[in-house]
Amino acid sequence: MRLSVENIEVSFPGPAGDLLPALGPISFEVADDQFVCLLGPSGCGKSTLIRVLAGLLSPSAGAAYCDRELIQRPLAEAAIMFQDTNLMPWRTVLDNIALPLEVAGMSRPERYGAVRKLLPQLNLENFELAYPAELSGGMAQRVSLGRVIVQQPQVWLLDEPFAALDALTREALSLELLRLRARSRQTIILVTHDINEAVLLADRVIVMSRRPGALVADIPIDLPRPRSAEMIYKREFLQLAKRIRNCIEDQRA
Amino acid sequence: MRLSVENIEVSFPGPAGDLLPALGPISFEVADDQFVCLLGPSGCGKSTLIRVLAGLLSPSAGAAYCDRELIQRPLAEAAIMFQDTNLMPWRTVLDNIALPLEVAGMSRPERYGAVRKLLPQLNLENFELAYPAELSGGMAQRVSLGRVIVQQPQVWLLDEPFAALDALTREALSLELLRLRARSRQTIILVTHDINEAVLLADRVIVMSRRPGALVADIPIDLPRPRSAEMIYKREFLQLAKRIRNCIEDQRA
Amino acid sequence: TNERILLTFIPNVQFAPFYLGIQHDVFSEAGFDVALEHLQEPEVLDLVAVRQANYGIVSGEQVILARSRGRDVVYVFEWFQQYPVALVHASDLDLSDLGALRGLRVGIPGRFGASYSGLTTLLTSAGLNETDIELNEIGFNAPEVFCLGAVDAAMVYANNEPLQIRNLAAAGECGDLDDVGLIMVASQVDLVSNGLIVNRGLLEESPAQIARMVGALRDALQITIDNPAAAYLASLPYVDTLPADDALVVALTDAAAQQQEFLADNPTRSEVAASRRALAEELSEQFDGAALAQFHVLLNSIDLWDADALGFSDLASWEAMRDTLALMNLLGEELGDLDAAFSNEFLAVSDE
Amino acid sequence: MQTNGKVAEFSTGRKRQIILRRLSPFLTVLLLLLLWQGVTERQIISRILVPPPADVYAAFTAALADGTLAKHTMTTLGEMMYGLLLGVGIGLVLGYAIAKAPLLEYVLSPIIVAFQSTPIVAYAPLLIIWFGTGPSSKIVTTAVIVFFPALVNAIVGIRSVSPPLRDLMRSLNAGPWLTFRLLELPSALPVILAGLKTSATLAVIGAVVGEFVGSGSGLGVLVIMARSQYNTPLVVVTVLTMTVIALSLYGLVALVEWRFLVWQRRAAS
Amino acid sequence: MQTNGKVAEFSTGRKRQIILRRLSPFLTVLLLLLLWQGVTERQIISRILVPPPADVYAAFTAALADGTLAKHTMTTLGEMMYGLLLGVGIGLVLGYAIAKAPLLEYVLSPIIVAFQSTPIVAYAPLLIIWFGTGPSSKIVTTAVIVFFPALVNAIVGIRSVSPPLRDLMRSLNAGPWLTFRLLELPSALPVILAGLKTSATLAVIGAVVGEFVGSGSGLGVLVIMARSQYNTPLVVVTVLTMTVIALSLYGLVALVEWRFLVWQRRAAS
Ligand SMILES: Nc1ncnc2c1ncn2[C@@H]1O[C@H](COP(=O)(O)OP(=O)(O)OP(=O)(O)O)[C@@H](O)[C@H]1O
Ligand SMILES: Nc1ncnc2c1ncn2[C@@H]1O[C@H](COP(=O)(O)OP(=O)(O)OP(=O)(O)O)[C@@H](O)[C@H]1O
Ligand SMILES: [Mg+2]
Ligand SMILES: [Mg+2]
Repeated sequence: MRLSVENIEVSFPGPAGDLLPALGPISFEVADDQFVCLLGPSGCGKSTLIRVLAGLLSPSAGAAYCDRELIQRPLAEAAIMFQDTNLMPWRTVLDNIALPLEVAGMSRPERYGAVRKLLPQLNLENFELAYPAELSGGMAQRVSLGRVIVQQPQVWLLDEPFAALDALTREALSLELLRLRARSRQTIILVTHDINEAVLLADRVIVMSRRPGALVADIPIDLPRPRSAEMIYKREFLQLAKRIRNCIEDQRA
Repeated sequence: MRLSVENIEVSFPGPAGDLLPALGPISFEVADDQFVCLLGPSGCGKSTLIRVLAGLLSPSAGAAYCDRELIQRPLAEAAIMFQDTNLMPWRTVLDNIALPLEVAGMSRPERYGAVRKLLPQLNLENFELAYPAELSGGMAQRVSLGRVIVQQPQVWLLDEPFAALDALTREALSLELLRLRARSRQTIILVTHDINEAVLLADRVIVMSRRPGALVADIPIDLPRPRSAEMIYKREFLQLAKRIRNCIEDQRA
Repeated sequence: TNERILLTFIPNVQFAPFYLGIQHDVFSEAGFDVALEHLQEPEVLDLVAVRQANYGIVSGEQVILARSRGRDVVYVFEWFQQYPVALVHASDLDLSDLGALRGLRVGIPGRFGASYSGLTTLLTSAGLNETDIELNEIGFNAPEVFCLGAVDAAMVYANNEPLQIRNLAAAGECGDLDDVGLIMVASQVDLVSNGLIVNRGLLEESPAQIARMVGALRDALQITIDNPAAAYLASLPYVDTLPADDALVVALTDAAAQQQEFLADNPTRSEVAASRRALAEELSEQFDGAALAQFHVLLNSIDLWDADALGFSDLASWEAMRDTLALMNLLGEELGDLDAAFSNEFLAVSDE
Repeated sequence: MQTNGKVAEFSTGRKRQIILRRLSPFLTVLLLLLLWQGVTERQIISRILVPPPADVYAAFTAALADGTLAKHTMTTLGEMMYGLLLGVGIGLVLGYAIAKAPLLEYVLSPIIVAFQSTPIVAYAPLLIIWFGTGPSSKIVTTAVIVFFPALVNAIVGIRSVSPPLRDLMRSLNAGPWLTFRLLELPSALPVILAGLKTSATLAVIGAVVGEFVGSGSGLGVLVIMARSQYNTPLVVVTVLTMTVIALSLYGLVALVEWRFLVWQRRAAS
Repeated sequence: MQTNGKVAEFSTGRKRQIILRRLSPFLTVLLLLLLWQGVTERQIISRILVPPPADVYAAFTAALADGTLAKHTMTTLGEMMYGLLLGVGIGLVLGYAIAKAPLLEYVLSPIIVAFQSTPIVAYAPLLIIWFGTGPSSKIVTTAVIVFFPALVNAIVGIRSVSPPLRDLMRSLNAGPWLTFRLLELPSALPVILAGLKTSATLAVIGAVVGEFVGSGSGLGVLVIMARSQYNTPLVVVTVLTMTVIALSLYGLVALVEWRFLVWQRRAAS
């Protein structure tokens, strides 16, 4: 699906009753089935943008569209992975991942079946009955990712999905993501702080400015697909990474 | 201060009433004023180890010592930064950072003064009156870091302190950490998933195995100090990073 | 000495003799510094039974019930000479033959207390059973419930509720009801009624003190009977809600002074009763029903108190009460001699 | 080997604790009984006011044998149950509504608080005339008193639901019913159950007080009848029956709590 | 410019909402008054049961003028306040203890529930013997009834404190008092305040019911005196006074809530 963001601005009420600009104005379009990585300094409005695209927050100005339709409420085709893991503490791993299926009205055996198929990929096989409080940070994040995968969405909105994961797991899961996408192409917007990760995964990297985040650079990544971890040491890769790093560092001033 | 970990094992009660090993057995010593980075796969017990060292969890077997004294309760000289930000939702940024000072009995003007001096370093100047729910993920993490810095501890136990931060902020804050430490040398144990970060900061990198985490490698980092971001491109640096990566990848089997 | 007298219910003009006794120094002249407390009847009895207080006012029925459960209290002064409970009904309902109660809806506070004993007595003397009528436990809400037609008749206190019902009817609030009829339980059987109780222990230790108290109470009661206006005025400080606008207070003050002069001539009992009725009529020309309601309650009460010799209770009334209670199956095992339940001897002693 | 030993030790320790917990209420009751016996034996309080256990036991068997106790208990139980259902039901529904539309609280609070704070004597005549002297007036008094704790705790419980989890449910396009069932109810459950504990124990009072106003049967009637007959042992029997009812209701809520809040216990340990 | 416009719009919208909220309880009261007037004017309910507002107003001014109302109100207020302090105080302390040592709940629940579910008539004689007919017996009845909601909500509130935040306080070597003041109290506050709302409205009932047992002054006495004289307007005045007291207490708790739970409102918006 095709996402477009037109002059979006978001402000939040501040402590004094005033309005604090948090995002924008920012505009861009994401073509059908594009994989876009969002980069930007902490607090620049990346999560806010994701929430607008998810239909959870209406912008103070401007508008977001999905396939030319105004996004006013959450879309059935989109799934969001929140920056904090946002699990239900009273549900086991199994039930947390199965939540979207339960909301969709799937029967218990069906949804447990679907989730159990997913657990090995997420490396959570032995933890289906654990509660969130009994998980490590990275495990909780994988549960949260599982909750998105299980929805088989057309549009993925991922807010720093791998932040709490070690390099190996991170790599494995991001390649898994590419593999899933290769089978049925989907639109993905992924927020990350890792430049290499962005270059490795994306068709396009968008770099945002400091708060309120505007568009600083929009860099197409024309590396061939399928991508693999070895590419990191290729010259084109390094160049792209360097270019992005420069865009970011230019804002230091 | 000198930390030592002797044959520590931690198990948690599992859903069936059985015991699940989560960590160890693991032993190592951290010399006075050493900076140690802990690396290891997700769920291997890094956070658990940090909690043992902080005196928040007694190990199922083995013991941890600080300056030869058994760690049985939290030490006054140590401060811990939790993996999740763990802020009090009813306190503003200012009051969250000031919490340790309030516990220590410092008067309000004094502690606010101390915290306000810290805010520019953390890039939180305009948010002292914001509540945690109004912060971005990275901002919350910086608040949480501020809460440790304000304690001026002898022993720093940092659990993925920069995970939610962009590259620039991350770099700035980790160099800030080195600077603080240069002035009065302290013992630091820092959990991270970023190999470059580990090499850049540490005197020594400890790599742990999969759950239950045992010691896989203990690699001294003999790069000269003071360190700076440019070192990343030096040969010695790359070699060390490579070596650590290999240690981690060896466990893939 | 400091002395608590435990009264029932709440401050009310019906307790005028006690208020007057304090206000007019009747108790203090007898050597008592009296404090009044209002409690529920069982509490009054139990506190006297365990000697937390020396004196209490309860109905005779309670004495028999409590004695049958091991509380050794003695009734030493009958205050209400007539059993105050009555059945109220619409005046167009002919109940001259009590058998006509059959099938009627009769309201009662509950299956306990004086109203229940009274109803049972009425039914018994009519040869009826409880199952012959439709009994409704309506709590202490008889005037409203009766007025709005939810029951055909109700057990009430003769000195209070009928008056309220008449007032409501006069105000046109009771539909087509114009007047009510009353059947006094006392008209069928003489049952022992409210009076002063003491603990057996006190009775044995200091009979003289009891005699003084009985004497004082009798004097206070007599003054109240003789001069209701004074008694009403004496009640004002105790019963906050008594109607007492300035005009009424002035009128009553005058009336009390006049009555004092009238009493100086030692009028007979019936002359005094006539003077009360005269006063009531005189006042009703000047004030409306609401303003006089509580004064009328006092006058009605006095009719139940008045007797040639105040304070005496006779064995027959005790026996009648005991039989009623036995019939109702309310008595415990320890029912001893009825003679031990009451005593008239202090009346004689205090005369001397 | 070492680990196995620990597992064993761990679970016997846990079992012993659970047994202790199960027994402790009974131990308390036993202790109270002994205390009671002692107090009456030594006449520390007059036996008129606190009859000895033996007398109470005798009164109990008598009341049981002639069916009095059963009859009155059934009446009160029935009134209580309907009252609880009605009061708690309305309380939870209204609490939910208020949590969603805070303005409602401001609009309704005068009425609600007035209801809760008015002693029943004040509207006893209305009660009898509208609801008669049958069970319905007691159902009303019970409902009125149990309503409030259910209400305020429902409000707080629903309001405390985590906003990010609300966002999650919204992002899944969950309707109000699913949001309630999957998010709001489990999240608010601990607080709502606390409200129900209060409601459960107040229910007995509500029914009994309703019976005081005017009633033919029920434990409230029995207690007044026994009291007016100075049959203190029967008073105690009746009161103990009320306590047992209240305790059972309380225990029921505690059981639900135990059953559904496993996760909270596990997180705290 | 645009942003400024929005700021203005935003804050007037907010202001209007706040004003609406402040007014709404009064609007409700006004509406009720109109309803009341209508009901009595058209005699939908007999004036015997529900006197018209004018009569009630007359009774009110009269009771105010001769000081009756003030006197009885002061008595009840005093009893209530002490009762609240005592009951809520013990409830919170015990609730805290139980939250910390769950075994205590099992040990104490029979006693606590028994206390809560026993109608006062049953132990009225003991109450009077031990506490007299003065204010202290009413303080006790009030304390008994307000105790329970404070207790159960304190238990749940303290139990729901986030375990990671407990770890944080432990890591700072905070003692029990600081942990309570800085973590447990603010965290449990919403739930505790819900308990206090229930307690606040029950307090009036507690004092009044205590007065029913035996007392010379207080609103409970006044309501019965008025009732026994069939002075329905005065009954209504007394009941309204109770309601106003309960509402004020409730309002006070709501105010504390409003003041201390800014963060929850901000997070929810
Ligand atoms: N609910 C809110 N109320 C008020 N301000 C908010 C709220 N949510 C976010 N903000 C503010 O909006 C700005 C952008 O926040 P956002 O979470 O989008 O940042 P981000 O780019 O995701 O940062 P990070 O990388 O640290 O997660 C921040 O300055 C934050 O303080
Ligand atoms: N309270 C608990 N109860 C039961 N199991 C727990 C608990 N805390 C942690 N564990 C288990 O202990 C293991 C180690 O957890 P820990 O949080 O130490 O991992 P970690 O190395 O920090 O991982 P990550 O990098 O993902 O944060 C995990 O398998 C986890 O499931
Ligand atoms: Mg973010
Ligand atoms: Mg961890």
